[in-house]
Amino acid sequence: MGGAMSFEPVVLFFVLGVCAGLLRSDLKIPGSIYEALSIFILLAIGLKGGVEMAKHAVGALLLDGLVIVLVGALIPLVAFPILRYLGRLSRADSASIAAHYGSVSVVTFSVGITLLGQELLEFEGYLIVFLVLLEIPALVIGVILARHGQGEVRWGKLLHEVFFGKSIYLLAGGLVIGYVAGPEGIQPLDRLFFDLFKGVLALFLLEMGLVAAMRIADLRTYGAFLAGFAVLMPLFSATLGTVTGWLLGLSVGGTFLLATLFASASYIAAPAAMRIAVPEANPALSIGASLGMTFPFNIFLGLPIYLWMARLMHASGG
Amino acid sequence: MGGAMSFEPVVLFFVLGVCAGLLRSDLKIPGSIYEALSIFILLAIGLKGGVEMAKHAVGALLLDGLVIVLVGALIPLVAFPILRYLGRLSRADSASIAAHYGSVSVVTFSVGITLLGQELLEFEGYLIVFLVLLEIPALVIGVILARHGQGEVRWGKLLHEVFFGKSIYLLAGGLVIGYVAGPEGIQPLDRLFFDLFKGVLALFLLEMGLVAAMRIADLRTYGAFLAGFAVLMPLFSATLGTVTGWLLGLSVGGTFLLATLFASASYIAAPAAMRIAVPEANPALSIGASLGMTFPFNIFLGLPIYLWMARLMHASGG
Amino acid sequence: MGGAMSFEPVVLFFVLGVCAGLLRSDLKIPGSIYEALSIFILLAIGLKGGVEMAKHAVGALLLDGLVIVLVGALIPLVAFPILRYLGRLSRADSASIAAHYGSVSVVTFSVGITLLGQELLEFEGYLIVFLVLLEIPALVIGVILARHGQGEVRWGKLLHEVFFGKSIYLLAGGLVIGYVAGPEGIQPLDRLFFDLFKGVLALFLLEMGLVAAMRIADLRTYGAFLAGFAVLMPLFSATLGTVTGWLLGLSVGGTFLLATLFASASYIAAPAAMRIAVPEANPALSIGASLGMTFPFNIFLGLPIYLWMARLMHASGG
Amino acid sequence: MPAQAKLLTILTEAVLEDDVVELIMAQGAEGYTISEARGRGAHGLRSGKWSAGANIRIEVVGDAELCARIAERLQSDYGRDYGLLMFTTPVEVQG
Amino acid sequence: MPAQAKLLTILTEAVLEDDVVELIMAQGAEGYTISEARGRGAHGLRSGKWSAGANIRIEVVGDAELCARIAERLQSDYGRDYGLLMFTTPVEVQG
Amino acid sequence: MPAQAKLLTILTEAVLEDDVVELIMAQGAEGYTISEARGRGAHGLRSGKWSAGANIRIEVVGDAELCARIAERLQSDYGRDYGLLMFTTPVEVQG
Ligand SMILES: Nc1ncnc2c1ncn2[C@@H]1O[C@H](COP(=O)(O)O)[C@@H](O)[C@H]1O
Ligand SMILES: Nc1ncnc2c1ncn2[C@@H]1O[C@H](COP(=O)(O)O)[C@@H](O)[C@H]1O
Ligand SMILES: Nc1ncnc2c1ncn2[C@@H]1O[C@H](COP(=O)(O)O)[C@@H](O)[C@H]1O
Ligand code: NA
Ligand code: NA
Ligand code: NA
Repeated sequence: MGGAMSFEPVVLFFVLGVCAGLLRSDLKIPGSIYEALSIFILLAIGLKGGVEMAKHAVGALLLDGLVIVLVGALIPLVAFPILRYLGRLSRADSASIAAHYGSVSVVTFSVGITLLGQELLEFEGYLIVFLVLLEIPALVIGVILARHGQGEVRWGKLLHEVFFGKSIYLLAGGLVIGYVAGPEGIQPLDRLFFDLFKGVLALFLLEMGLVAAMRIADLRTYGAFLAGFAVLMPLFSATLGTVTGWLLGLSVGGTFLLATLFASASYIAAPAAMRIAVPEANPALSIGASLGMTFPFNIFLGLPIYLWMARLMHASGG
Repeated sequence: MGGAMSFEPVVLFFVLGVCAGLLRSDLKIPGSIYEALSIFILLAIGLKGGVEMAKHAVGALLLDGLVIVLVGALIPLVAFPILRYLGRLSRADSASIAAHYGSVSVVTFSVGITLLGQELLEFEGYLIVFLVLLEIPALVIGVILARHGQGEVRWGKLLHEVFFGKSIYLLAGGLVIGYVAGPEGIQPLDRLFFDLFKGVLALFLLEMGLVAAMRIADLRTYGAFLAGFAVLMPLFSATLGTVTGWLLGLSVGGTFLLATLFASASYIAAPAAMRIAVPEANPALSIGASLGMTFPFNIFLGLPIYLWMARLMHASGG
Repeated sequence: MGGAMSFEPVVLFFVLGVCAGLLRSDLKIPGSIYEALSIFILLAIGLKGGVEMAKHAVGALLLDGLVIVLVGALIPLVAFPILRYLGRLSRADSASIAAHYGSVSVVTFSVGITLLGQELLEFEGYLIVFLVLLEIPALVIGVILARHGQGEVRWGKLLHEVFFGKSIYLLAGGLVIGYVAGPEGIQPLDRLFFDLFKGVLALFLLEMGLVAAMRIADLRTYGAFLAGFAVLMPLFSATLGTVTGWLLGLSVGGTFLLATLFASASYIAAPAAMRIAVPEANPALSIGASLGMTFPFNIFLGLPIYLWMARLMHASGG
Repeated sequence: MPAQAKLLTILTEAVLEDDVVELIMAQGAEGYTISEARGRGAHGLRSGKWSAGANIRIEVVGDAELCARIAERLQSDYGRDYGLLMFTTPVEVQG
Repeated sequence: MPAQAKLLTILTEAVLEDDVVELIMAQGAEGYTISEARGRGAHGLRSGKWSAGANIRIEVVGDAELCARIAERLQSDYGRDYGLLMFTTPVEVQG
Repeated sequence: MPAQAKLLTILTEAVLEDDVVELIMAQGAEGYTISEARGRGAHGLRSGKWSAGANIRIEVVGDAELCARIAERLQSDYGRDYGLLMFTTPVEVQG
C-alpha cells in the first residue's frame, strides 16, 4: 500500500515456514506437493512471459537481450575470484557458488512481480525471458571455471542438464506455448495459472521457509565470509542491473525487475546442474548461501531497496 | 434451499467416500494429497479468521472469549466420568476420548460455515479464533485426567505438540497473517484460499469418507456404549454452546457455530497430541468414535438440529 | 480461432510432455499428483454431466441412450476379428484391445469439449453419461471374447472392477451428486471444478505426454499392424458415431462428441479392468496402441476431422 | 514371534495389493508391511507413474514354513501373468 | 564401516520419527535411511492415509552391538504402547 | 534366476537415478526395484524435501558376482562425490 515500505504480505508465509522449522513443528509439506507447486510456478511464469512476448516484435528486442545476457555473465566472473581468493574456498566450490549467483531465482522474481502489482507499477513483460536466458551462460561459466586446466568436462551431460533440466525446460516450454497460443489462446487457462498464482506462491514460500530453516544451520557452519558474500553480492548485482536497465531505457518496474533478476541466486536449477557437472563441490555451501541467506535477504530487504534504487535512478537520471 | 431441511450438497462427497470404502472400490486418495488438502483447509480457515479479527476491536472480545473457553473446558470434564464409570473404559482411554470431544473439528466447522452461507445467515467472524483456543484446554485437561496420581507427565513434549503440532500451528499462523495483512493484503490470495475453499472441502470430505469407512468397523468392535456416547455427547455439548452463544448475545449464525464448535470432536489435532502424551490409550477407540460416528452424525443430522436450536433460542428468548 | 483449423492450444502441453520424455528431461510428475489430477477430472466431468441431466427429462432420453449403447457395443465386436485374424494376435490380446477401443477416453472427450467451447458450438450435456454407459458393455464383451470356451470367468471380480473401479465410480458418483444437487447446489463448487478444468486438463496432458513417450517405444516393438489399427479403427468408429448422432437428431456439437466418444480408446479404466479379468493379455500392447498412438492421433488430427464430418453430415443431411 | 524368523519380500504389481494382502493374512501371518516401488524386470519397465504401472513391495516376517506357503500360493495364483519377484532372508526379530 | 555389519530394520509409527531418529544418532549410528510404509500388525491396520495412521521403515547399518543397543532402547521406550517391529540381518557393506 | 542369490541394496542420491539404472542394466542385471527414501549419513541430512535433497533405495537381485561388479563400478564412479551406501545380503529366490 504505502510506497514507503513496499511490504508484500506473501513473504509472511516464508516466515511461517522458517518458524515452523526452527520451532520444530511437525508441519511438513510432502515432496510430491513441493514438486507440483514448482511445476505450476515454472509453467505459469513461462506462459505469462510467452503471452507478453506475443505482444511485442521480438526482433526489436534482440540487441537489448544481448546486452542483458552479456552484463549478466559478468556476475559469476566477479563472484568467482572473490570466493576463491578472498574466501579461500576450493576451486570447485567457488565455481559452483558463482554459477548459483549468476543464475536466477524464479520465486524471488515472482515476489518482485507481486510487489510491482501492489505498487501499481507496469513492467516490460518480455523480461521473463531472461529467467531462461541468464541461466545458460551462468551455468556454462561455472563449469568452465571449475574445470579450467582440471580434467575433462562432461559437456554433453552438462548441456543436456542445462537445457532439459526441468526448471529451464518448463520455463522455456511455457514461453513457447504462451507465444504460440497468444493471449486469447491462453485465456481459458488463466483461471488456473494466473488467478491462483499468488496463492500458490504463498504455499511455495511456506515450504521454502521450512527448507531454509534447515539451511540456516549449514550456513552457521561455514561462517561469516559466506554470510557476508550472500548479502553483498546481490547488492552489487542489483546495482549492475539497475544501471543496465536504466541505460536500456526500461521503465521503473522493468529496471527493478532486472535488478531483481541479477540479484537473485538460484536454488532449484543451479543445484541440480552443478551436482551433475561439478560433483566435487559441496552443495551445502551453495544452497546454504543462496537459500538460507540471499533468498530471505532479497525478499525482505533487497526488493524494497532495489525498488528505491530504480526510482532514484529514474528520478535523478531522467 | 428450503430452511426446513438445511441440506448442504457438499456432504454428498462424504457419502461417496464412505460407499467407496464399504463397497471396496479401489479409489484411493494418496497420502500426500490428503496432507496438502488439510494444509490448505487449515490455512484458509486461519486466514479467514485473521481477516475477520482485523475488522474488530479485539480487546472488546476478551471477556466473551474467556467465557467461551471456560464453558468449553466443561466438556472434557463432563465426558470423562461418563466414559470412566458408565462406560468402564480405562483411565487413559477415558481421558483421551474426553480430550477428543473437548477439542474441535475444523471440517465440521467448515461444513457449518457453508451451511450458513446457503441459509444466507451472517456470523461473528472472530469465532474462528476458538478453533485454536478451545484445543488448548481440552488437550491439557485430557492429559491431567490421564495422569492424575499416575506417573509423570511429559509436559514439555505435550505443550510443544499442542502449540506446534501442525493443525494448531497452521490455524494460528493463518490467523496472524490474516490479521497482519488485513482484508486488502489478503485479497490477492482470495482466488486460491477463499474461492476454492468449498471445492477443496468437497475433496477432503471424499477422503474423510474413505477413512471413516475403515473406522466404522472399529466402532462395531467397541460396542453400543461408545456409539451412544458419540451421538449423545455432541447433543449435550451443542446445547451448552447454544445457551452460551445466546447469553453472550451472538447472532443466530454465531450461536449455531458455537454449538457446532462445542459439538464437534477432533480427529486431526487431538489424535496426534494424545498419541504422544497418553500413548497407552488405544487410538482406535477415540478415532473410531469421533470420526466413525460423531463426524457423520454432526454433518448429516447434528448441524440441522443445532441450527434449529439456535433459531428456536433466538425466537423464544429474544 | 479460425473454423478451418480447429486448433486447441491445450494439446501443446501434450507435446511438451512427449518432448520431455523423448529428450530425456528429468521432468517428472509425481504419481500422487497424477492420481489427484485424474480424480479431479473424473469428478468434474461427472458433476458437469449430472448438472446437465438435472436440466432434462431423463425419461425422454432412454431410447436414444439404448441406441447409442447398442451401436457402441458394435465397436469391440468389429475390432476383435480384425485383431485376431488380420493381426494374428492371441485371443486374450485381441479381446483386451477390443475392450480398450470399445471403452472411451475421458481426456479425449474433455479435449473435444474444450474444442467445442472454442468453436462456440453447443452440445447435448447428457452425452457425458455415455462416458459411463459405454464402458460397461465394452469391458463385458471384452471378457466374453477372451473367455469364449476358455476356462471360467471371474465374473464377480470383473463386475466389481467395472462398477467400483475408481474411474467409473468417480464418474458415476459425480453424475449422481451433480444430478441430486442440481445447478444451484453445485454452483459454489464451480470455482474449483469448472473454472480450473481446462488448466488442470493442460497439466494432465503434460503428464500423459510423459507417459506416452515411454509407450511409443513399445509400439515400435509390436509393429505396423497395430499402428495402422490404432489410426484406422478410430476413423471407423467416428464415422459410426457421426451417422448415429445425426440419425438421433443431435446438434453438430453433439454429433461431434458422440463421434469422439466412439473413436476414443481407454487407457485408465480398461487397463485396470483387463489386468484383473484377462491377466494373460499383454498390457503393453493395448496401452501402447491406445495411449501411444490413438490418443495423440485423436487430439491432433482426429478431432478436427470428426468436427468436419459432423458439419458435413449436418450440411448435406439436413 | 520367535527370534529366529524369515523375512519374505514380495515385489509385484500394485493392482494385486488387495488380493495379495488377503492371501497373506489367510495363510496366518501376524502382519505385513507395504511400501511403494517401481522398477524393471521380465515384464518390462514399471515406472510407478500410474496405478496400472506401479509396483508394491510387501514384507512379511514369519516362520520359514509360513513364508514358503505364502510364496508358493502367490506363485501359483499370479506368477504366470503378473510381474512378481519373491525372496526370503533369515532375520533375527528384536525386542 | 567394517565390511561385516548388521542391518537393523525398524517398522514403527510415523509420529515417532523425530524421537526415534534422535535416539538412533545418540547411540552413535553413522546414519539411517527412512522410507514411508503402511501395514498391519498387532496394533491393527495402519493404512498410511494420514500421519496418525502411517508407518515408517527405518534402516540402520552398523555393528551388531550398536544395532542391539538401539533395538533394546526402542523396545523399552516405545514397545509397550506403539506399533513396533524390529529385526536384524547380517550384511556385507560394499565399496 | 537361481534360488541362491544376492540382494544388493544401494542407498544414494535421487539425481543419480538415471545413471545408476543404466549402469545396473549394462552390467547384465535382470531387473531392479526403486523406492523413495530420505536419511542421514556422512554427507549430512537428506530430507527428501526436493529432488536435490532426496535419496533413492535401489535393490538388485542377482548372483554374487554381478552384485559385486555393480557395487565396484558405482563406488568408483560416484563414491567420492556423492552420498552412497551399498550392502549385500544372501537371499533365497522363491517360486
Ligand atoms: N533382478 C531383479 N532385482 C530387483 N528387482 C527385480 C528384479 N527383477 C524384477 N524385479 C522387480 O520385480 C518386478 C516384477 O518383476 P518381473 O516379473 O520380472 O517383471 C519388477 O517390476 C521389479 O520391480
Ligand atoms: N509379521 C509382520 N510382517 C511384516 N510386518 C509386520 C509384521 N507385524 C507387524 N508388522 C509391521 O509393523 C507395524 C507395527 O506392528 P505391530 O506393533 O504388530 O502393530 C505394522 O503396522 C506393520 O507395518
Ligand atoms: N549407517 C547407515 N545406516 C543406514 N543408512 C545409511 C547409513 N549411512 C548412510 N546411510 C544412507 O546413505 C545415504 C548416503 O550416505 P552418505 O554417503 O554416508 O551420506 C544417506 O543419506 C542415508 O540414506
Ligand atoms: Na543472479
Ligand atoms: Na468439541
Ligand atoms: Na471407443
